Amino acid sequence: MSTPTQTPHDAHGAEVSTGEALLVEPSRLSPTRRAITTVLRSRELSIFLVLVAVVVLATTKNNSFLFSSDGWRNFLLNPSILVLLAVGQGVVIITRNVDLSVGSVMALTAYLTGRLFIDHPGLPIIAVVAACLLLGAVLGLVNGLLVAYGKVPALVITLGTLYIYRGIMLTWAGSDRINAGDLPREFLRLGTRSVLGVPMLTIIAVLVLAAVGYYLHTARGGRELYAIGSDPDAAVLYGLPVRRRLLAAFVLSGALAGLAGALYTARYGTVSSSVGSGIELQAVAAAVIGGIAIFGGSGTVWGAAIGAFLLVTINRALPSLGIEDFWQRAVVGALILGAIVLDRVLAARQARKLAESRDR
Amino acid sequence: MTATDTAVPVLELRDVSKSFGPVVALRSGSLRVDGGSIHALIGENGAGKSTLVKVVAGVHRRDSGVFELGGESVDFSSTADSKAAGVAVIYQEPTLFPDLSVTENIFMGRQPLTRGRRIDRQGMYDEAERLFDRLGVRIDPRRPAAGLSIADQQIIEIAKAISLDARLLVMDEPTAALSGVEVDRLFAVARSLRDEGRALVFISHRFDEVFALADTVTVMRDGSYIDTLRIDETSPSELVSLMVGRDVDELFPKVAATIGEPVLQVSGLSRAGVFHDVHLEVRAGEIVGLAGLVGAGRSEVARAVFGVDPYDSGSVRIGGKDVKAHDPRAAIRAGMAFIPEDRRKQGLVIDSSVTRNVAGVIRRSIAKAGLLTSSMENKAAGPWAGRLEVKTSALDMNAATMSGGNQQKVVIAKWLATNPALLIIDEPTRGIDVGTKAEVHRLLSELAGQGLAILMISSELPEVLGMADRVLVLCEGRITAELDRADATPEAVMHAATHHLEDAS
Amino acid sequence: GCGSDDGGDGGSGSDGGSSSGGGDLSITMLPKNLGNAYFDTSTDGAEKAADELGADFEEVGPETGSPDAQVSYINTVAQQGKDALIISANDPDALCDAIDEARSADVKVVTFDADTNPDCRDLFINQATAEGIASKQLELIADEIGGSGEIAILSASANATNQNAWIDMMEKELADNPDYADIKLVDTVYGDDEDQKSFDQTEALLQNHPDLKGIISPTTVGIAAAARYLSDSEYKGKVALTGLGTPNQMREFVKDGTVGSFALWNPGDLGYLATYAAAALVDGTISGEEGDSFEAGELGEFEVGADGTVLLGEPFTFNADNIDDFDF
Amino acid sequence: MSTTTQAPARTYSAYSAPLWQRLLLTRETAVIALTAAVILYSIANVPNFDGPLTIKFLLQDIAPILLIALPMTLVIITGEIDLSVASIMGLSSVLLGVLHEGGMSVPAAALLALLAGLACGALNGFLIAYVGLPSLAVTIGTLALFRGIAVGLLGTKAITDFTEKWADLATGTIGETKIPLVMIPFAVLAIGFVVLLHFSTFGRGVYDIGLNDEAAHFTGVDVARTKMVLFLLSGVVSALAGIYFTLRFGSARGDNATGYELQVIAAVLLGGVSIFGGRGRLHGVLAGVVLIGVISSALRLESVTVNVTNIIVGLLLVASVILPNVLAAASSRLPRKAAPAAPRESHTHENAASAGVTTRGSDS
Ligand SMILES: Nc1ncnc2c1ncn2[C@@H]1O[C@H](COP(=O)(O)OP(=O)(O)OP(=O)(O)O)[C@@H](O)[C@H]1O
Ligand SMILES: Nc1ncnc2c1ncn2[C@@H]1O[C@H](COP(=O)(O)OP(=O)(O)OP(=O)(O)O)[C@@H](O)[C@H]1O
Ligand SMILES: [Mg+2]
Ligand SMILES: [Mg+2]
Repeated sequence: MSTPTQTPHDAHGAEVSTGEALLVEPSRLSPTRRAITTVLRSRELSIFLVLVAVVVLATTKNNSFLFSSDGWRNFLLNPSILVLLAVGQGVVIITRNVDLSVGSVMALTAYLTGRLFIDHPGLPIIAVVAACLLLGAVLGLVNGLLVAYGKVPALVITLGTLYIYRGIMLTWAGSDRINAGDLPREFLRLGTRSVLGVPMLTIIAVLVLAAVGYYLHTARGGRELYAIGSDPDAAVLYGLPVRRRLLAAFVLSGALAGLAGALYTARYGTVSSSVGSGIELQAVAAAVIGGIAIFGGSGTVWGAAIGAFLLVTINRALPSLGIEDFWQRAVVGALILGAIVLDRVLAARQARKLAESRDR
Repeated sequence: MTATDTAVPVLELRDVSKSFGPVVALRSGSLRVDGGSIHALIGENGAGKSTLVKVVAGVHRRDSGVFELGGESVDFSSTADSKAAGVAVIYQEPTLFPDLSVTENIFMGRQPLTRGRRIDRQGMYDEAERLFDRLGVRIDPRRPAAGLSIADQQIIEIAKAISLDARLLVMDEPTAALSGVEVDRLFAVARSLRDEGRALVFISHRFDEVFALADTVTVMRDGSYIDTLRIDETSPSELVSLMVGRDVDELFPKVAATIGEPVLQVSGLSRAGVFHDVHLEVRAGEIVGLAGLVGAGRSEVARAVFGVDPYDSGSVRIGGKDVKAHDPRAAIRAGMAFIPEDRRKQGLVIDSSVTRNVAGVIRRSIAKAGLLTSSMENKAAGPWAGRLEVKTSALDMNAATMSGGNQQKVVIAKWLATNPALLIIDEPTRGIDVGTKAEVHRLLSELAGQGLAILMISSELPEVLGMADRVLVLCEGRITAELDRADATPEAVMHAATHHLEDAS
Repeated sequence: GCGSDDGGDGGSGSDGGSSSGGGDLSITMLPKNLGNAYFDTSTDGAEKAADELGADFEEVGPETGSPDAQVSYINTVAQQGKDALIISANDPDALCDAIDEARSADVKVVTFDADTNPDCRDLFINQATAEGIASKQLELIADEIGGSGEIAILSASANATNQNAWIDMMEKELADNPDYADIKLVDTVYGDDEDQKSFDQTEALLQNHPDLKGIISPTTVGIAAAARYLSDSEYKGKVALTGLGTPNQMREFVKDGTVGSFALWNPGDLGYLATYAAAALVDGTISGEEGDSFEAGELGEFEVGADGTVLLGEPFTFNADNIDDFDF
Repeated sequence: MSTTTQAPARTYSAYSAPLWQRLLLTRETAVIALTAAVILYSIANVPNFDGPLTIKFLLQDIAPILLIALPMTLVIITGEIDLSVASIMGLSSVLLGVLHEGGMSVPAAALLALLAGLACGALNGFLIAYVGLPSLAVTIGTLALFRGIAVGLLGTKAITDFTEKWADLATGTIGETKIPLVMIPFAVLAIGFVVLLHFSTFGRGVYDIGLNDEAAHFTGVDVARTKMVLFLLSGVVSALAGIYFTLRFGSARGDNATGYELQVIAAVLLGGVSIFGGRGRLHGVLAGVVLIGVISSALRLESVTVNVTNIIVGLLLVASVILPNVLAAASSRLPRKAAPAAPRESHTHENAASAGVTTRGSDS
């Protein structure tokens, strides 16, 4: 279409651009209406409603599910550790990677917590937690370095470090294990204490969630994580600091798993060889249920956190709903499938709308 | 290289080389671009233009040679470095983030910030709208990049590059996917940038564009610098012979063929939102051109006919027999061959060998009882690759490392091997140099002469007019004109391609 | 002389007996899983016995307690041609093939803590009779809740042989014994001997049975997790807890009043006895027949009972008064 | 300008690298060599490794992984993944047990269990191939779902009373040899899969899909059907492995084979299959499975704890994917003539290389 360039456009003014047929026009919605539709259409809201439904159902069957001091506390407390992991996992998945080693990292730091308290009785709690964060970050850094510089998919690398880190933990621990009696009382109280009816662990998880969620939404670095996950090759061509961002994502995931390990010890008081085994898949599941696309680039950590809440709460609610707890896992599986099928249905509807808008 | 010899050039490359393993992509590339000028870079497929661009952009590091920016020697190790040094690049393949909004795509990594280093979203959207206004397009700045056509993607790339406010703007075939209107707007913007004193490098295989836009032109061949000429002191034929190293006889070697029975009959084909009530017929020995603006839905029609995409209603018949909808295998069995527009993504299994690609469709017929060995494939693929003179050092070479023209030949070879009755070819020469272009055209003509029915989609009007026996024009998914070779003038085609709306209402 | 002629293995068994009489004694211990305080204690006891006997001793085991993981280790013992294997079985039937294979490679197999089918091992060292354990726990819980109210059981896994046997006994005794007429067993849940699962199951129990008065957890992992849960919940002091636990795990909860008393045998003694029994089997002192007797170091003399079972003794009750006398 | 003006006879042999070279310098050869080395080392240095029982136990242990690795290789080559295999094993195990306990004969129950495996594969396949959902997410879901159904059906009980005859079949050996009987169906399946992947048009389609599924679709490969078939195969072979597992241990439990999916995937990746799809060969995968089996067997004989085995398997996995990249990067920094040392680069050989970018011989 090169030689005879008579523009139809010149004759009829800007409105008849060739783009008209193929581009969706700038939206004319007011900012508030746009914000409201965004929220209403969001995946986070729908999953949150499912959560509310589960809680309401379980509570009508059994009042103490929510309305007893323990019921309320457990509703908030139980998901906290998974929330931390899901937030870290969410960030990693947004970059189109995955971190399967979080369960093993958690096991290592949970044991480290106990070990530190046993070997250095006077150590302040904050120092121990910091040590866990640090160890987790270092383990995450190893993952990140291997992924970013080895040019190897994270699934393979973290599957390898899943074995390695747990192997190290078990070798280090030998046949030792940590009992509640080995740990200082205040540390154990951290695991169960509440402030204004909200457990400490939940407060920590929510603070972490808020910080990470805010960063992802409003900081350049956060947006770059999305860009990397959306198309890693384009991100390199674009000149984004891909390696640095990937390292950061894995370090964050590792550090949060480290924190989760310390909090696990505070909450459960004992550290056995099976701490956190299999929890990596739960963290991935929480992220997926919460609307983070498994191939990166979209979703929020808010969704991942709500996903984690839903997973844990469903587990707790099933017995109250009269379903044998053996069926819990089947329900969780059905939930994951439901979530991704729903995503697809919504996406197909959106695509159809785009097609219709072109037909006008 | 006369007028501005004294001033320091914005970009200077001398004897730059770059190899990928055994493949020498660039032997000695040289390029000198002054501020306030538009410099065209031309050369055959695989001449090393894109490689040169990628060296400038910091995607690749040169193996040797001089690379100076504004008189200072530079050595970029990433595209971030080149960006920081004021170089903006539009790559040959669009590089967008599909999940992010169009606006974020433009400003990624350098979003405007407000207090507390927060991203200023509103400011960003406003800025994007201003950019789109300048380019004269209407795109919702909030829509995701996913689902944009290649042309739209290219426009976003251009907006991105312009917004960088760079002193050097390099565009690697930005117009390959654009229609005349959009090309014009792009050129207007490019000229205004030049007038602001910036330097532009423009790569294209279309000479009319080169002559319309550029001030100087550098020719490359086989990875080496050949010559630099002022545009007003040269002619297309001179450039062609410099590029090819010989004279190209005829660009559209159309030979008359006897037109036979109808091979393809499409009637009432519709798909909501894409195309409506399409009727068309292609006869043996006939080349039917399908023209239209970008986004008119030509590719979609072709894809639906071949069964890659579904359609809502209508029928497709080959040799009088209905072909099952949405089933490429049925189409192949019926004798259709389809060369899609995006050869890297659709035409080739790009990371596979030439052999595997060429034998890709015919493997079912060369297999014995469904069983197949590599030597059977080699035996079948070798002659076809040879016949099209695919320039590769080995048949088991990865198709990914070949230049665009050679890749296109592999795709053609793979489909000719099926011995089809109908060939649908979408943008047969997109991004292909003149030399190879003429070869492709001669081949199409020859095939039609042998009785093959050909449906050819092209955005290059000269190509359509030069090759087709009959031209169908598509506008917004509807056929708005059917013109015989004699009636098919540029004006008639353009009218049909753009004036559908008024005619209908 | 070795008069072994136990059915199945016949000739090959007696050949083995005579040949291994002279050389070094090599014993492998295979607990349900590693990193479990209970088994660590029994391994310590076994090691002590092995030292006294001058035997080669080794502990191996899987990370998690599943039968298929144990099979690999049993196979390895067969390959290595060890003299004896001491094992706590994760499944009564699933291990039999592998054990048979080991026995046909002249390995004597002694089970302890959790038995397999009697016909696939040589000897089982029983920590206490099921009746003894069951009635002990009922006695303790009845005491704590004042003889009436709802109780529940938090067990290990649903196919844990010994736990199931005890639970059966408890159910029977609850039904039959008029002293327990007012006690109602409302639920049995399984924590799979995992801390977190047991912890969460405790929570579920309390939530689903608001009138619950007491919990019996006949497994050391379960009772510790349940105690942890109770100790800082609103139920502390209201819901009684007893079962089988180790003093080190439970000390804190006994002292803070969460748990009044609990029972256990000494797992160290269990390992010690199993090792002596294995040695006696290898050197032919016993063949596993009912009535055979052997000397078990500082524990004295033991006699093989019905079904090739050796009984360690009665369970012991730990409470605030005596708990500081123990360290395991 | 051009340096090479060749007017070559365009036959295939003029283009191709010698066959031996292409066969030898591959990732698969490296894995096989490493496996052989570890076996030889173990025979020489690990006490009792050369004993008569080793081969039997080794093969029995790795049999389920060998079996599942066959379809898993094809699935991963198409660029998908199936994390639900171990759960399907668990489900088929439970079904076998429950049906047998309900009075059905073992073969009839096994047949139904296989059908259930097929159904599981069909669910995966439908969602992935026809609905177009990402397999990683789908099979994480079905991993939980299938395991959940298994555990739900049987709780944490176990069913153990299987007829001796059938249990013996699972643990028996071929005649006087120490080769377990299960190797016979495995060998049949392995040959079938090798032919399917490497010597059939279907297999070519599998590779094409992994490299570029859109192009494969445009070339007439039925992408959806191919994926569906692979997930069906994966489901039914996993069920078969579950039945073997159940009969071998004589115990049907909901939690049978938990975590096997990661072992299978580790072995497949170790064997040289690219997680991105499009690359990998079956003999490498089988060597990968054997390698992991031999290492754990040898370490167990040395009484090394399973933790160390896990660390070694993890390190091997990481090293096996990192090393080729590191070698390639290192060799690209060397002067170019020395380049094709890395296995990855074995496709291009020196003669072809020197030709570089050729011009058409038009001026000659
Ligand atoms: N990453 C790579 N690895 C190996 N070879 C490459 C690579 N990139 C380019 N080449 C080779 O380098 C040569 C020059 O390619 P380049 O893309 O620069 O050509 P071009 O002039 O841009 O061609 P076109 O007009 O078709 O875009 C080609 O032969 C190509 O096969
Ligand atoms: N990836 C896509 N997603 C959604 N819609 C698309 C996509 N690509 C194209 N379309 C829409 O389909 C219609 C036809 O597109 P297309 O640009 O392929 O037409 P065409 O006539 O073949 O143009 P050309 O081949 O020159 O690019 C347009 O309305 C366009 O907006
Ligand atoms: Mg190019
Ligand atoms: Mg098109």
